Formats: sequence, structure tokens, C-alpha cells
Amino acid sequence: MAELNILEAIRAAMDEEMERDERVMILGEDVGRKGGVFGATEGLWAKYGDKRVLDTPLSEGMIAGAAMGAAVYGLRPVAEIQFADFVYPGFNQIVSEISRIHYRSNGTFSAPMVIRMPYGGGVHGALYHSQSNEAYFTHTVGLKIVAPGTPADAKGLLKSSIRDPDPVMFFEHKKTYRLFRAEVPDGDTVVPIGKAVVAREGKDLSIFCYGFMRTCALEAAETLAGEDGVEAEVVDLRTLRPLDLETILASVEKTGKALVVHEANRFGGFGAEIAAEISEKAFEHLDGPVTRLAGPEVPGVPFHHALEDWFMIGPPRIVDAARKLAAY
Amino acid sequence: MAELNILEAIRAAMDEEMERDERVMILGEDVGRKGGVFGATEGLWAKYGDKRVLDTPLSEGMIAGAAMGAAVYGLRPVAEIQFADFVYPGFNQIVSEISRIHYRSNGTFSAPMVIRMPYGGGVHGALYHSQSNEAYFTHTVGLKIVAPGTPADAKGLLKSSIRDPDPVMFFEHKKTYRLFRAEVPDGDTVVPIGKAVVAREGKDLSIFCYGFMRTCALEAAETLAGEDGVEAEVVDLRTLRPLDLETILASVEKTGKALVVHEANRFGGFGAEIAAEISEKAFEHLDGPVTRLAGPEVPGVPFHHALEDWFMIGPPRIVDAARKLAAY
Amino acid sequence: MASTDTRPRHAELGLGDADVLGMYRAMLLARAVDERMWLMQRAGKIAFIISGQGHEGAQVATSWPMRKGTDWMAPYYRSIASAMTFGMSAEDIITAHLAKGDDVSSGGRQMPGHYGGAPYNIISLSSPVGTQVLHAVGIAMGAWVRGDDVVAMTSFGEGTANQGEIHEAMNFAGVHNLPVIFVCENNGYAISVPLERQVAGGSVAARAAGYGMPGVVVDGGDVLACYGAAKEAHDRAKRGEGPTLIEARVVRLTSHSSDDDQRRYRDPSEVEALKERDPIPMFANELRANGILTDDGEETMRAEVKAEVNEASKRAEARPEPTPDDAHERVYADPIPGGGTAVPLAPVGGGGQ
Amino acid sequence: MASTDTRPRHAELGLGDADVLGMYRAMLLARAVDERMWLMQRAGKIAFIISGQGHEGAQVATSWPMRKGTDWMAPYYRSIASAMTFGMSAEDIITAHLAKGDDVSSGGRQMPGHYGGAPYNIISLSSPVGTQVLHAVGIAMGAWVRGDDVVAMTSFGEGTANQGEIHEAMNFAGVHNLPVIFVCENNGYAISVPLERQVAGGSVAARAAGYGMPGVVVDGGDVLACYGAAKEAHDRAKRGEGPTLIEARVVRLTSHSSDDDQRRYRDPSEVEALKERDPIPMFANELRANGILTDDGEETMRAEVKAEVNEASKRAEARPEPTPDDAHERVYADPIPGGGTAVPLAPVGGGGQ
Ligand SMILES: Cc1ncc(C[n+]2csc(CCOP(=O)(O)OP(=O)(O)O)c2C)c(N)n1
Ligand SMILES: Cc1ncc(C[n+]2csc(CCOP(=O)(O)OP(=O)(O)O)c2C)c(N)n1
Ligand SMILES: [Mg+2]
Ligand SMILES: [Mg+2]
Repeated sequence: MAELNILEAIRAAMDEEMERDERVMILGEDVGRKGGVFGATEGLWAKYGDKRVLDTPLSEGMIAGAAMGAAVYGLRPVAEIQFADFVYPGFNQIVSEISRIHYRSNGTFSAPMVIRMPYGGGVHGALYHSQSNEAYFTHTVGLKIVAPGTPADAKGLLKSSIRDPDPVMFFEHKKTYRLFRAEVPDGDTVVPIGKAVVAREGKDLSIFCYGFMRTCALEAAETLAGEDGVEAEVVDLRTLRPLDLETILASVEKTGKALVVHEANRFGGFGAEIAAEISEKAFEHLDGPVTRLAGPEVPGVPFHHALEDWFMIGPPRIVDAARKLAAY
Repeated sequence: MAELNILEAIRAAMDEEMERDERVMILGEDVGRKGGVFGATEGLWAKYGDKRVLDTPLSEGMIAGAAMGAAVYGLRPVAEIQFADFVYPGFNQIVSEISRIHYRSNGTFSAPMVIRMPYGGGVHGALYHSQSNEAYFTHTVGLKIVAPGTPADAKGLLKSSIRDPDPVMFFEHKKTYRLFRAEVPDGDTVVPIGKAVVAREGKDLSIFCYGFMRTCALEAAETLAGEDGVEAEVVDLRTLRPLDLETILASVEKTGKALVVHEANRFGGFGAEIAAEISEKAFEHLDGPVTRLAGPEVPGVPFHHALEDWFMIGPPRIVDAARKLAAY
Repeated sequence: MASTDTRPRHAELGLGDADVLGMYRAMLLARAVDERMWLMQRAGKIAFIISGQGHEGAQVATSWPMRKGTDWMAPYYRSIASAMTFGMSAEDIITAHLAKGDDVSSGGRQMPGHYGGAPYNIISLSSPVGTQVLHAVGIAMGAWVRGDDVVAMTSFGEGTANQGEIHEAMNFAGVHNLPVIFVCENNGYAISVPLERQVAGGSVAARAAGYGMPGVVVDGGDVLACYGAAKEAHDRAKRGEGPTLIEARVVRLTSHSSDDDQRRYRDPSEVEALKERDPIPMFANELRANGILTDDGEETMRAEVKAEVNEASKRAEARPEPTPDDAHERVYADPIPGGGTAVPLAPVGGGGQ
Repeated sequence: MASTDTRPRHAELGLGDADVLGMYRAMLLARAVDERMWLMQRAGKIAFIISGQGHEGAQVATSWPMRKGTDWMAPYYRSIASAMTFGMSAEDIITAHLAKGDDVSSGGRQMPGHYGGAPYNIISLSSPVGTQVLHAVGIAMGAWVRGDDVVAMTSFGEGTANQGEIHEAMNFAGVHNLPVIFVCENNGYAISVPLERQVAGGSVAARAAGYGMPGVVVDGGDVLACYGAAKEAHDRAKRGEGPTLIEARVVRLTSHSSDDDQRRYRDPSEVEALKERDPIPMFANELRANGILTDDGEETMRAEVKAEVNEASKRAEARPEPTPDDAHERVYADPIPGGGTAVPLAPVGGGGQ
């Protein structure tokens, strides 16, 4: 087993899938010779050439739309959007076209493709290089939404996403890219889309999270265990759509309390869906209000480090929220 | 007091605001000589001329972006998007720019403008002329979101929206345009943004709704009262952002049960936010699970009338859901 | 075309008499289907119609060089004649408008006018205008990446030409010389907004220079000119020389759709004058002048076409309605069972993969 | 410009010696601010810098005709020299990069390079490239609707020129002859992607024809040529004759930003050769040849500039940091109190209302 960070895991997934399936191609801004602004595609241009690792003009609409055309034609495009914040010029193609072509054609066409997007804050990127905009996509029927939190999940889920017959949006929290290394199974190991994982067992309350928040929640759980004797169960959703309700409800049935954590602003965020589902489907198991902890209601992460720190959710705020809920 | 339908009320609101404030202008596709595809701007081109009622090229990005520039410059643009389904080419301008310029400029610029959009199904419009896509916007900090359900609210809220110093997205359910006439106060009467209204008092459960669903919920409530002796309180939210939590929670405290209804698909829909808020903030008052009734998880309203009927939410399904919740 | 050539124009272009008669027949058939559907709309059988009347010459001619089963098409809502030239039958078109359950385009899920057909390499169309143009470019990109001999063609109106995605599509196609043909059917109106309020400078073809590709304006009433431009574009694409933008100046003989009334924004005299630019009599005149079309020939043809449309609508009407039973199906493709299993390397291209 | 005119070029253009010296000084100052900020970035005081080095000639020259307090600007992230020419001080620029709490652009909320200033009629910039172009067009539309004598100017890179919104903006401006100037600063790269992979046909100005407006290519090293094009564009806009697209061929002397290393995708020899197209020595040579700039004059000017930058950075560094106390404020403007109260009819234009 190799020790990889998330960025390396993502690169390895693309490399392996391009090796085994010549329909797989990469397109995006600066993905070729430069290897991507974060280096996710480093080395692939040299290995697979100019066409299969294609530098596009600066047009996200074009990237999404052309990827869809190629997917319908029979390729397996992996499109990189340089920052999730810059996906909006491609929103029309994603929401009107990519998500709907299978249904609207009565199942006779489909768009098997992946859109990879670095998202999230804490990297001094301010309003437009820090967004967690997953909720715009999780509401969109026809898309699958993945947001891994570990190198093994990043690799295994990206491989699954590339093979998936449906369009997948793949959210990579950019703060996690080089955050830590961990073991990644060698060889052709995939992680299935649609399965959450219990990252830490606990009996007192459940914390639901994904992406970078997995790391924060696990750290918070250790603090809670050490300082409060509270055993938090941490559930890493990994896939946001389709949501693994079975694992979520099983956890709530066990602990009776649910804390939902994400970095995006709270109002209408993805946490609302999780909270609403739990409160409807696990009503009789709840020993306390389903609680959401989310980014503040401002239009983005502000730049200055003091303001950014104010915005970001880290282990201490999770500990606070969990303490309150545990004491309920 | 005049009896107007919603379309006439909307037209009257624009007319009056253009009369009283020469900064108000209208722009959009076919809003001029044709008077809009639904007739909302009929007569205004002849009255206010070619510049203040401006037919634009077919580019929603341009409509949104130019409206923002004009708003920052000092005008009060009212942009029409022909169908809410066609707003996505303008998504980047709305979400990146219009919603964020006030915050990002530290309050030194703002974009006082309105985007009017006909939304909703039940009009044989299929996947792309029926969408209820409010949840893409309610999650967006910096926007205000309005969705009236009566002629008086349509007029009063549109007038408030045009005067509002912030950008407002104004959702007009196209099935309600000519659905009924009702009294609209004469003269300069506005309805404040951010206030829900109890459309029908009840004690057994609360139904939360907006737009066309108000009419459906009220009809369902009559059935419930007549056939089941169940008294449903119907709360018409009218404004989705900022949400009038006070009225919502007061109703749930009274009835102990909440049914949230909307036409958009359920997963990640706006109902999730309402449900999550209620379940967190009214936890101790709940006598049953907060229940959501929403459109099915398909990528849009299918065309054939049998399929469309299958999709749409009407009074009978609200009655069913309310019965189940009332019996809990 | 050398003007000293004494052959008729179609021969200069490499077309035989049968070809041009075939083109003419295709135009008649598309028109007949179109007219029949307006009748069905008025009779309450079809909920909505958006018409191709006046566009048939440009559509048949520009689609004519496309190779069925090999090339791809991303049409728009007026593309009745294009879609039919590329393989859809009269019955297919009418079935789609009736929203029948086994309609090849969408099984009754989409509104009339939303063409598509996996068996024909016609990619399913949505409603937001212009999105299909990027799909054609994506198909061309796919063919270029794989080294396939495939050309993609797409069509759209002059109003739609002002959507940003069109610009992005053409520029990308120009950068890589992708095998794609852009056909702008300029009928002078986008619903009610006239060309001069819509397209700065008044010419869509003029934009081609900014994308490093040829831009050609053709009279949509001149079928052979349209064909010549499309043939040249198709040849260029096949030779790897890249995309072409064809702007066909056509007339919209009807209101925008059955929901519109063009008398609200168009002069009666203007509407009246359009008839003179109807491509069907214009092409007929040319064929008659060359002695290719006779009164008898035309009469037979029209009778055949009428019979075909009668037959097609009868069969289409008899098809099954969709039922809500499976309206929630085919939202996602089947999930891949199990983890780690290799996806078989399927051949690409053809029939919606 | 008649070549028989024997006056120096700037005189032909109606510029006095003081004007051209002023322009040169503005270029020096912008460069000095820019260089200082790289030093501050390396010293850890500034988190990030995206540079205008190599663009100063085009920027100062195209901004020069703009009327402060009347006209509007929608700049981009390289627009240090444009923003300074239009009113921002060296201190404003450095303060913004230090993300100080009273920074005029954003109070420390935005990243460096996101210019804006209500007192200067510079509309606040975001990061998604190209969005500002529509804002300039919207401002021009507002002025046109109101009948105000206002010109809007906007700038962007050649990579950005391929965003759909640019197309939509230019077309709309062309349709209504709006008073707006589009300045594309073509430096040959969009981060790592070279012009030939980015702009089909290689010329952004060539697109102007498709929008019914003049498109002008100027050498960004030729300051007076840039000025001439901008002056003409400004005059046209004021006369109600509509927009102009100016493509200035400039050089990017630095990596894309402090996060980039251009050696990964650019030949050392190519980078070396750029220096020959640095507009500062080029303009200096011209001014010297005309006897306007002397060694002494230049020395004094450089000393002044240096002192100004020293002073500006000292003052900027001393400004207060923002505090999180009000980070949740100014999300929305104040709500209108009460219902039914009429909004007073405020004057439009100027100072971000
Ligand atoms: C993105 C989007 N905006 C608006 C519409 C509504 N709409 C449908 S057709 C049309 C006019 C199209 O005009 P043009 O492109 O010239 O094509 P034509 O109908 O004239 O053939 C409009 C505005 C739409 N379908 N999609
Ligand atoms: C919509 C969007 N996509 C991607 C980016 C990332 N990005 C920032 S600058 C840039 C290159 C811009 O190139 P160009 O327009 O030529 O301007 P230059 O930097 O060369 O002056 C890219 C891709 C962005 N800011 N916005
Ligand atoms: Mg048209
Ligand atoms: Mg550049």
C-alpha cells in the first residue's frame, strides 16, 4: 500500500483509468503542459498527449458542454473546473443538459462524465476561491455528487466516478489536497458511489460531515472523548447524491442525536436536506434537536486572515456544538 | 379596490413604479412591442418608450449583467427572464456578481434591481418550461427571494422589490397568472418583504407553502375541515429569503405539526430549509415528524398530460399528506 | 463555380437529377408534415407546434451532404426538415408531437419540437436555446480525439447566435479545427425581436472571421447555393480543415409558434411579402426551368407525399400513450454492479453510445 | 495621422509635453508600486500578487482620455496602472493588497488585485474572469437610457475574451451603440495556455466586425498608438457613435501571479525576449528622441516615484487591520423602513450611488 496525499490519489486515479480505458480523456484550463493549477494532472499530458489531456480556452460553458457532447458520442471525459467558484458559466450546461439528457431522451442517451472541482476555504482565497457550492448541484436530479475526505476515498471514488454511466460532480476540498498522507490500496480498487462510512464509532451523538469536515469532526470527536467523555460517532457521507440514508438513520437510531456540519452557508445548504430527512424519518429516535453547524450567512469567505478565521469551521466550533447537543 | 388577476397586478406594479420613479426601467426578451410572452409588460413600451422598456438580444447573461451595471450606476432595473428555466446562462452574473457586490465592496456599491421570472408547472411546458428552481437562489446570500400567491401580494411585493436597495428575485408561478381575480388595494400600497402571512387559521397542523401551492393548500384545508374535521393552518411564506421564522415557529408552536409543500423536487429543495429550521428550533413543540411534500425526484415535469398530472402536486396529495400527519 | 460552365447548377455541384428531385420531395414532405401538425394542433390533438415553414430549403440542402449512420446532428426546434433529411420519418416527427409513449425522441417526455433520435445520431434537444451547439462541438471533439471520420452539424437561429455558449463553441472549434458545421438559420426575428435589435452589425456570418473559420451567407431560398455551401463545409471538415459557419437567410412563414401571434409586432405587408421568398416555389421554378420537374412529376410527388403523411399520422395516432407507471424511470442509467469490475471497452460512436 | 505632419506624434494627437511626461511618470509609478508589492509578498506582508508589469503602457494610455468623476471603469486584476490613472493612489493600491480594514476597494474582504473604488467610479471587481465587461456595458446602458454624457471603459485579457459573456456584452453594446470602450490586453497567455490554443484565428480585434464596431490592434509598447486609439474610441462614444474594441498587444513580464511559475510552460529564451517589449524603456526612448525626457528629468522623476511609493507603503502599513466584529455586516443594504413610503428620487451616476 502506498502512502498518498489526496492530490496524488486523484492523479493516480486518473492515470490508472486512462491506462485501462482509452475513452477516458481530460479537459480543462491549464491541465496540459502546466499540469493544472494545483498539479492534479501533472505528468499526464506528457504521458497521454495533447488530445487526451486537452488545454481548453477559458470557457467553462464550453468545457462542460463539449464534455457532454463527447460523452454522448462515447468518450469518458473528465473535466476540470479550475475552482468550484468558476463553474457558474457552465451552470446552464450542467443543470439544463448534462443532468437531464438521460431522462429527457427516455433513456436513449446518457452523459457518462466527471466534473472535478476544487472547493472550500481556509486557503486565503477569499470570496471567489473558497466556495463550497455543492448545494447548487445536490438539488439537481440526474447528477451524482461525490466529496471525499481521505486519499483512499478520493482515489477509489474518482475511479468509480469515471466508470459511472451517469454524470458525476467530484468535489475536492483544496485544503485537504496536501493535508496528510494515508494508505491507499494498490491496484484497481474502487470505492462505491452512494455509500457513507462510519469514520469513528460512538454512542452519544452522530456527526455528519464530508470533505475537509471529516478531518475536523474526527479531531473534535477526540477532544470530546478526552475532555468530556462524550463518544461522538462520525459519519463521513462521501457521496452527497445519492445519499446513503440507511447509514445515516442507523447512526441516529443508535445515538439519538444528530449534528450536521458543513462549510457552506447554512440557509438552504446541503445540511438542511440531511437534517430534514433525519427529523422526518428518525423522529421517534431523536433525543435532541437535529442541529446544524455551518458557515456564516455572508456571501463568501472574506480574505483577511482574521476574517477568514472568523468564517471557517474547525474542530473547536464542532466541539462546542456537540457539547451543547450532548448536554441536551 | 380593483379586482385583478396576478398578471394584471404585476403589470400595475411596474406601471406605477415607473410613473413614480424615472430610474425604473424594464429589460428582457420580447418585453417591448410584444409586451412579453405572458403579457406582463403589455402597454408599457407604448407608454414609456423604447429605452425604458428595452427589448434585449437573446442573452440572459447580458440581461442580468447589464442590469447590474445599470443598478450600480443608479437605475432601478426590472429584468424579465422569459421562463425561470432559462435563467441559467445568467447564473454567473446573479450568483457571482449581483448577490455579492455589496459585501465584497464593503458596502460601498449595491445592486438594487429585480429579476422577474415565471416559474412552475402544470401548463404543459415539460422539462424546460415548468421548473421551480427557487432553491438555487434561496441558498445564495445577498439575494432576496419573493414568491407571491395572490394578486394583492404580487402587486405589493413587486412594488417593494423595485424599491428595495438589494437585488430581489421575483418568482411568478405562471399557472397563477390568470387563475383567479381578487381585490387589490388601490393606490400606493406595498407589502413588506420578509413577512409571511397566515392565510387560514387552524389548530391541528400547519401547512407551509408559497406561490401556486397557497391556492392548493387552502383548497386542501377546506376538504380537511369538511371531511375530516381537521383544521389546518395555512401559512403562505411569500418571501423565501429572508424567511419569516417568527411566523413559522409561532404556527408550529400552536399546532405541533408541520407539513411543508412545494412543487420543486424534494431533495435539497427549499422545503428542506424550512423543515430543518422547524425541527431544530421548535423541537419541543413537535407532536409529529416535520413532513415534506414535494415534486418527485425526476429531472423535470414530463410533457404528456398523464405524466404531468403524475408530477404535479394538487389539493388531493396535500390532503393525503395532511391526513397522515394529523393522525400521527 | 465557373460561370462559363454550361451545365445546370446542380450538375456543377455534382448532383444528379434524382438528387435534386429528392431534395425537392424532402422539402414537400417536411412542409406537408408541418402543415398537418398545425391542423392537428387546431384539432386539439397536438398541444403546441413550432414550425419550420420557410426554412425547408436551407434545412434539406445543408443536411443533404451528411452521411447517415456516421455523421451526427444537433438540431433545433425548427429542424423538422433537417431531422427528416437525416433519418427521422414523418411518423417519427408526428409521433413526437403527439407525445406518444414509444416516440423515438423522448417517449412523450418532451414538448413538441424537441428532436432527437439515438438510431439516427441526432442528439436529444432541450429548450434553452443554443446549448446544442456545444454538444455538436463536443461530438466533433470526440471524433477528433479518437481519429474517427465523423462530421457534426448543428443549427440554430440568429437570435440564439447571441448566447455566449455559441461564441465559446465556435471559438473552441476554430482553435482545434474540429469537424463541425454551424448552420445559422437567420429568419430575421427572435420571437418578436427583429434582427437589427438582436445582431449588432446585422450579420452572423461576419463573426466567423473572429473564430478563424470561413463564414458564408447564403440565400435560404436558393437551395443549391445552400447545398454548395454545406457540401464544401462537409468536405473541409472531412479533410481536417476545420469548421464552417453558414448563415442561411430564410423566412419564417408562420408566427413564432402556436402560442404566438406575429400580427402583434409585424406589419401585414411584411408578412405578405414573405411568401415570395418561400423556398418551395423558388426551387420548383428552378427545377422546372431546367426541365427536371414537370407538372406530372410534381403532381405524382405531391400525391405520394400526401399519402405518406396520411399514413404516418394514422400510424402515429395509433401508437400507445405513455403511462405514469414508469415516469420515475430512466433518471439515472443503471449503476455499475459491484466494485472494481472493469468496464468493457465498448466501441465509440453511433447510436448514442 | 498624416505622415507629412512634422510635429512629434504626441502633438499630432493633441498632447502637450507635460501630458506625455505625465503618462510616463504614471507608468513608472505603477511599475514601482507593482515591484514593491512583489517585495512585500516575498517578505510575507502581502499574501498574493498578480502583476501588471508589461501592461503599463497600454493601461496608462487607454485610461488617459477617461474623465475622472464622470466616466466609469470596470478594470481587471492586472489593472494597477489603469486604476491609478483613473484615480486610485499608490497608497490605495498597496492598502488593498495589505487587506487593511479601511481599504477603499473592499475593506480587506477581497484578495489582492480586486480593484474597485466608489469615489473613483471604479466598479468593484470579482474573480470569475470577464464578468466586469457586462457591468461596463450596463453602466453605459444606464447612461444612454438617462441621456448622461458618460463613457464606460473595461479591460480584460485575451483568454477572458473567450468567455460567452464577453460576446453577449459586445453584441449588446453594438446593437444600441452604447458608449463603452473594450480594451483587451493581449499578453499571449492565459496562465499557461498560449494565444493559439485560446483565440481561434489569433486576433481578438477581428471579432469586432461581428459586433458592428471598429476593432483596433495596437502595439502595447507603443504608448502613443494606444492613446490615439483610446482617444478616438472615447470621442466616438461621446458622439453617440457607439463602442470600440481595442486589442493592445502587450507582454506579461512576470509569471501569471505569485502562485505561478512560468518556467514550467515558457522557454527561457521567450521570457528573456519579452524585455525588449517592455513599454517603459520603449516610451522613454521615444520621449528622449523627441527631447522631452532628459537624464536629469528622468532621475528626478524616478526619485519622486520612489519617495511616493515609500511614503505610500509606510502609510498603508500603518492602517488598521479589519476585525471580525463586523464581518457579517454589509451583506444587505439597509432595509427600507415601513411600507408604502416613497423612495426619494436621488440623482443617478457618480460614486456608486
Ligand atoms: C435560453 C433561452 N432563453 C429564451 C428562450 C425563449 N425562446 C425560445 S425561441 C426564442 C427566439 C429564438 O430566436 P432565433 O434564435 O432567431 O430562432 P427562430 O425561432 O427565429 O428560428 C426565445 C427567446 C429559450 N428557449 N431559451
Ligand atoms: C471564470 C474563471 N475561470 C477561471 C479562472 C482562473 N483564471 C484566473 S486568470 C486566468 C487566465 C486569464 O487569462 P487572460 O484573460 O489572458 O488574462 P491575463 O491573466 O493573461 O492578463 C484564469 C484561467 C477565473 N478567474 N475565472
Ligand atoms: Mg430567428
Ligand atoms: Mg493573457
